[in-house]
Amino acid sequence: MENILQQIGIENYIYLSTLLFCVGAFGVLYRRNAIVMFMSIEIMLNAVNLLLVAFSTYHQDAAGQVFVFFSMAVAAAEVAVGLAILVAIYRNLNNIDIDSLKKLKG
Amino acid sequence: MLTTLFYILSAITLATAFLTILSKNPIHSAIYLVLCFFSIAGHYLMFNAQFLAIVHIIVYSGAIMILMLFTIMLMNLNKEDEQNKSALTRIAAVLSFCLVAFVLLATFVKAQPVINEYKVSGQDYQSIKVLGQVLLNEYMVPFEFASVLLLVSMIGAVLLSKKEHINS
Amino acid sequence: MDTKLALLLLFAPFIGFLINVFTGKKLSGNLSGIIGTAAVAVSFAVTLSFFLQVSSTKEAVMVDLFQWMKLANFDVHFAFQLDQLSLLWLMFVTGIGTLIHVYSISYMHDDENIHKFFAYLNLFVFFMITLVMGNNLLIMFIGWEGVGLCSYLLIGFWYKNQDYNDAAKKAFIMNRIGDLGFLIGIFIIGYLFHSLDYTDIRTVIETGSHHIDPTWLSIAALCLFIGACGKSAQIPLYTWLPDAMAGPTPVSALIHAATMVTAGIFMITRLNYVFDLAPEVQNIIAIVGAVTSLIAASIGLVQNDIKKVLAYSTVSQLGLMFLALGLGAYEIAVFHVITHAFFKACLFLGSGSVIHAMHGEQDMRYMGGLRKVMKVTFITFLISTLAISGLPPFAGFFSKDEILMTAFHHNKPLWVIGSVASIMTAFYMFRLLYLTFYKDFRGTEEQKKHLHESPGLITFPLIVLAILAAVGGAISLPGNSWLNEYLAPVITRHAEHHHMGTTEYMLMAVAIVGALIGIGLAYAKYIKQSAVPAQDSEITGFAKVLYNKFYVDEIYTALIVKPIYALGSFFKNVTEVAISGFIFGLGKLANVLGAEGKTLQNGSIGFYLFAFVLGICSIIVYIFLAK
Amino acid sequence: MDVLIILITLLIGAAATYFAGDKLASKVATFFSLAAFGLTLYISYLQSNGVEVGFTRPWIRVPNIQLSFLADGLSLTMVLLTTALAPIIILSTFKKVQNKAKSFYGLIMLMVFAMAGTFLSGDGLLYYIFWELSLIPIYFIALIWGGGEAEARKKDVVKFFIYTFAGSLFMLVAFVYLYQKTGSFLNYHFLRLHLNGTEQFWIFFAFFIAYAIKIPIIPFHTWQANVYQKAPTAGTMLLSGIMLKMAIYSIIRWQLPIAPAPAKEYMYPLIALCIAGVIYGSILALKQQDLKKLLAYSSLAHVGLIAAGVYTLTIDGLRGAVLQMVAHGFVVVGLFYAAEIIQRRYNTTEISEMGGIRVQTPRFTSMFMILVLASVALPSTFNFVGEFEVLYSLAQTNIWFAVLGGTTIILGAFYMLRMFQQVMLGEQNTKVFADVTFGEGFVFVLIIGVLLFFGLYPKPIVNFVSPVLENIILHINTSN
Repeated sequence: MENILQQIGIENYIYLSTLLFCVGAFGVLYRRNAIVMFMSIEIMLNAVNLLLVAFSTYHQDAAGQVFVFFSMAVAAAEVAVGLAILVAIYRNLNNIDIDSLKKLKG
Repeated sequence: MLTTLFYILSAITLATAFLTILSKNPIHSAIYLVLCFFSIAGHYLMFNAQFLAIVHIIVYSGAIMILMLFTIMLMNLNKEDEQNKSALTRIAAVLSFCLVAFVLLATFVKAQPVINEYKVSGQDYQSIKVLGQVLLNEYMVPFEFASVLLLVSMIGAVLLSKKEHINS
Repeated sequence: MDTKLALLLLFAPFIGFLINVFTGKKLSGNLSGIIGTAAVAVSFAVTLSFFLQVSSTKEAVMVDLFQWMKLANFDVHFAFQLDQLSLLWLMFVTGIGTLIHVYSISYMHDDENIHKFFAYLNLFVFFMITLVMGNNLLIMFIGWEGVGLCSYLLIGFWYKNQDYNDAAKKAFIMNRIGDLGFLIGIFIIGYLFHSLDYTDIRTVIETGSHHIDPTWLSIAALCLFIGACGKSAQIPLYTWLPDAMAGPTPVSALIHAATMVTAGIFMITRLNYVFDLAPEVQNIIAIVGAVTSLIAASIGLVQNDIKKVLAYSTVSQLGLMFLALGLGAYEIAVFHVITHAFFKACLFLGSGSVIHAMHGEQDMRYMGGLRKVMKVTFITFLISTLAISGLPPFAGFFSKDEILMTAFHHNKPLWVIGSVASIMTAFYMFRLLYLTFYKDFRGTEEQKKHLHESPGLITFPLIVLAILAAVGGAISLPGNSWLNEYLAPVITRHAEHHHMGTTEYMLMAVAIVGALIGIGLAYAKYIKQSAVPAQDSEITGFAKVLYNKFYVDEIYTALIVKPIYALGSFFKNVTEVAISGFIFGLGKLANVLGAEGKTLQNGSIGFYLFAFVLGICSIIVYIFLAK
Repeated sequence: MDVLIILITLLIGAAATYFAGDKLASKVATFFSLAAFGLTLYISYLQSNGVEVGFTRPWIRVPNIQLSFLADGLSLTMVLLTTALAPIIILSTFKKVQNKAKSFYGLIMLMVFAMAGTFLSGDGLLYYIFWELSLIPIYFIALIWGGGEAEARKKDVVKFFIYTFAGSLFMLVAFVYLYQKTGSFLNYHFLRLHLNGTEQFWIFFAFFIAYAIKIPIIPFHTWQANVYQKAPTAGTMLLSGIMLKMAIYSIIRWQLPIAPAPAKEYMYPLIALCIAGVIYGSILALKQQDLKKLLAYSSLAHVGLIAAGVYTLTIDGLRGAVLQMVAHGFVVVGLFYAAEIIQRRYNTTEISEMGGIRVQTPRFTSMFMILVLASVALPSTFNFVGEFEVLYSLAQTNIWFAVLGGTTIILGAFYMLRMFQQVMLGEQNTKVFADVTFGEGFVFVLIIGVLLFFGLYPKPIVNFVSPVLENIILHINTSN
């Protein structure tokens, strides 16, 4: 079984996931819509997942992929709760613009 | 051939990720994100991690994104009515993006990682069978915790989205 | 037996003080006066018996009571010593003290606080006895500060007048400046000799049992001399004494003429073996004494307050005594102390008698012609004036002449200064006499009607003192000095015996002629020309400088008191504010930081996310890139 | 019988005072404070006859804190001072209507308890607990029963509390460090420790900050004058009479033996700082318009001299400081009591509004005068004995220290006599001033009696404290 990394090189995956991660971070900072921010977070999570898989292959070890499963589980849980919170907020405020959520101040 | 495929997939991944963020309509964002996830699944396939790719598509595209779409529709957000952030914030966001990218890449470059020769052990390490064994032997406890986490989040989600009757 | 008697000598005045303090209000004025007088008289009687005993046995009486202080290298005991020197001092302290107590019974008769007056006087005598009797420097210091306290209490006796209180305060504080010097001197002595007992110090010096650093010894002597300057009103600490005349006249006579102010001379004589080892300090003492004598005499020339003249005269005479001390002629200084005590006490009491008759008027410009109504006062005053002016055969002549003679043999310029001061003394004393007792009365008619001779209780001490002033010189006649022999055991190095040759007789003649010149000038001006000193505003030229006492008080105020107050204002308004501002500024800073930090927590998730990203970047940079 | 009984008596006294109710509180407090004084005397008597009255028992295993009470001459002298002043302070508040009397007297007793505990503790943490405990009652006493405007008072008292508390935390840090090294908080374990120069330096200055604020040494004194002025007189007496002695005692007991090297190395700057405080306080006292503030600054000057004596590291300096502490405790209580009496009658502490009191009050004047004279250290008063030894120790260190420190006898006389003149002398005041009552006079006579007796016969105290101080000096000199 051939290893795809022999052809592409792990560094390319690192660059890719770094960029993807940055795009996710950018999205979080750029948008006001809470749902889109959620999506950006998913992008960041996926960037990490991708890198985990790449290293799993690099080391020829299953542990990396197992971590991805856990990461997915966490992501799923997070989305479920997060969306529930958003729905609750929406019910009260009638929008989910994070700039209007300023109650949490000292 | 594979290299080309990698670049194409990477381009799609990054482009859709950007489009997710930049498109004004949340529905469009969601759709771009689904595309993004599919391309990532493509990467997984290139690693020969078929099971992971399938799970990825099922969980992300199938479950998470559908959930999001439902939420969007529930909230009636399928309009392009989101006000933009102030110009200053957006510039700051772009700058932060550049900064994070620069810092991370610079770190990687500066670290000068010694990349060993890519080995091929020949062992099976990513079939469903092996993964299942690893998951349920070595990672038994975290696995159980993950299940508890999911259960808790389910309960939490249900409770949170229940209508409150304080006022009535 | 000796111990009990010594304690009786010491505590009799103290018991008098206690009686007058606690029961004085219920006693009549006369009774408290009698108690006070009796207390001192008892001391005098005991002193007399000791005096006779010690004169014959030539053995000092030592009394050791108990340990007082304990220091690393020596202990200090409550211990007393009655030797020739202390007994001599006690004789005139208690003797003149008794006379002045008698005088005060009549003089203070009308005062509402007479019992307090006697209480303070008794307390003063008690402390004076402590000062003289102590067998170490620290006991002397108790008395030293104690007499200063009594001086404070008595100067400010009429406490309703804040000027008098100021004078009292000034006296106390100036004395304390000297006391600090004294204390430092005690420290060095203690450090050098490992003891403060006179006998121990003397033994160490005489046997040379351990090495004494001469530099430190000189510094110690200088510090002790500063102490003496404060108590005995020498330059630069003399200005309190003229102001101290605010007190009742008997106080001026007892404390500020006869006894307390001679404490400095007593101390130096007591420690003569220490001062003998510090010739530089002796020079300083001689010069300070001579200069003080001259300056005080020159100020005395133009003063119009009868007591002020006497006060400056006291300073001047004390200066002469210090001159003698500085020349190493301790016996002569003691001799002058004694004669001075007689005639100066007499003069003060006489002026008190005059003031009594004048109903409190002290300005000589409003007196005159009193000789006709106050015969006894006049005659005693005249005898004392002759004595202080240095005319034979009165007491002052012998003592003053001895001082000048010693000065002539050691240091001619000092002799010149001393002689000039003596001529001035003769002048201003006769000026005083003429203005007060001669010519016609210049006061109001009201005062004239009430002029009267003072009662017997006042004139009796005057007569006794005048007799002493007349014949007191007999204790140390030139060539045949009882005093020198008597004091021989306590003084280690004796003044060389002046052979009475031609030079000596010449010097005597010069002194007499000088005194006569001074008297003649006064006679010419105040009897022949009938001059009366000008009013304050009309005084001009150098006389004005003299009249204003060389502006020394003003200079001290400008140089010392004002800067201290200015420093106080500076500390209060600048330093205190700055320090508390800084300290409490730290507290305020925390407040401000909190208030500012609070606004960072503005609730905007976007802002938090930015902060978060930047924070992560910083951490990564710090961990991975900063090296 | 051991020293614990003193503390127990005081603690029970505090509780009993509180539960006795407003009417009986003052009497119960007097009774218990007198009882404590009697017990202290008895225990001191036992101690001087060689009976071991201190003890060390295990208390808390982790961290290792022991119930350790040192009862040597030094501690017992300070406890004697505390328990002797306590009844005097309580007596001084009689005749004055107190609201919430039970809390007032209860807090006083609690504070006396804490201060006695501080003097007796032989375990660092126990000591620290007592040290901080003493701060709490005085905070409430000053806050609730103080004078002046409520807002300003609150501000000053809170400042005082935070300031001194913050200083003490440095001390706690030092203790924790020492605990790390020894595994125990016991005083004699600390003494056996061999610390290097740097460690000693930091420990010394951690202690120094705590003590310099409490004493106070300039420039840490800014809390003092305001609190003295605003606290009720009983509180001021507790503060100036006893509490600041805690700090000087602690220097002798804890700071110097644990970290002697910096004390030797920085001896000159430390003494210079203390003496600067003497002159600074004296000159500031000259400018004060408020009687209590004047006394506060005079106190600053005096404790500066005491601290200077301690830092000379000579037996004379330490002994003089201890004697001076006791003497100053009595004098300052007496002086504040005089200020309190004037304040009760004239309802002010402004010096400019006084004057001409002497005409009306011969007895009060005499007593006040004696206290003033004691405060300026006239020989034959107790203060002179202490001041002489302290100045002598300074002279041994450097003659100029003695000269500069000695200016206190000039400046002290200056401001005290000036104050006395302005307050007491002059023409009769139009306002009536009743002479002291029997009770008031009794308090004065007690204080003056102590001052004169020990001024002439200080031997009992000297003999009681000297062995301890000699040991401490020996320890300092033998450690490198």
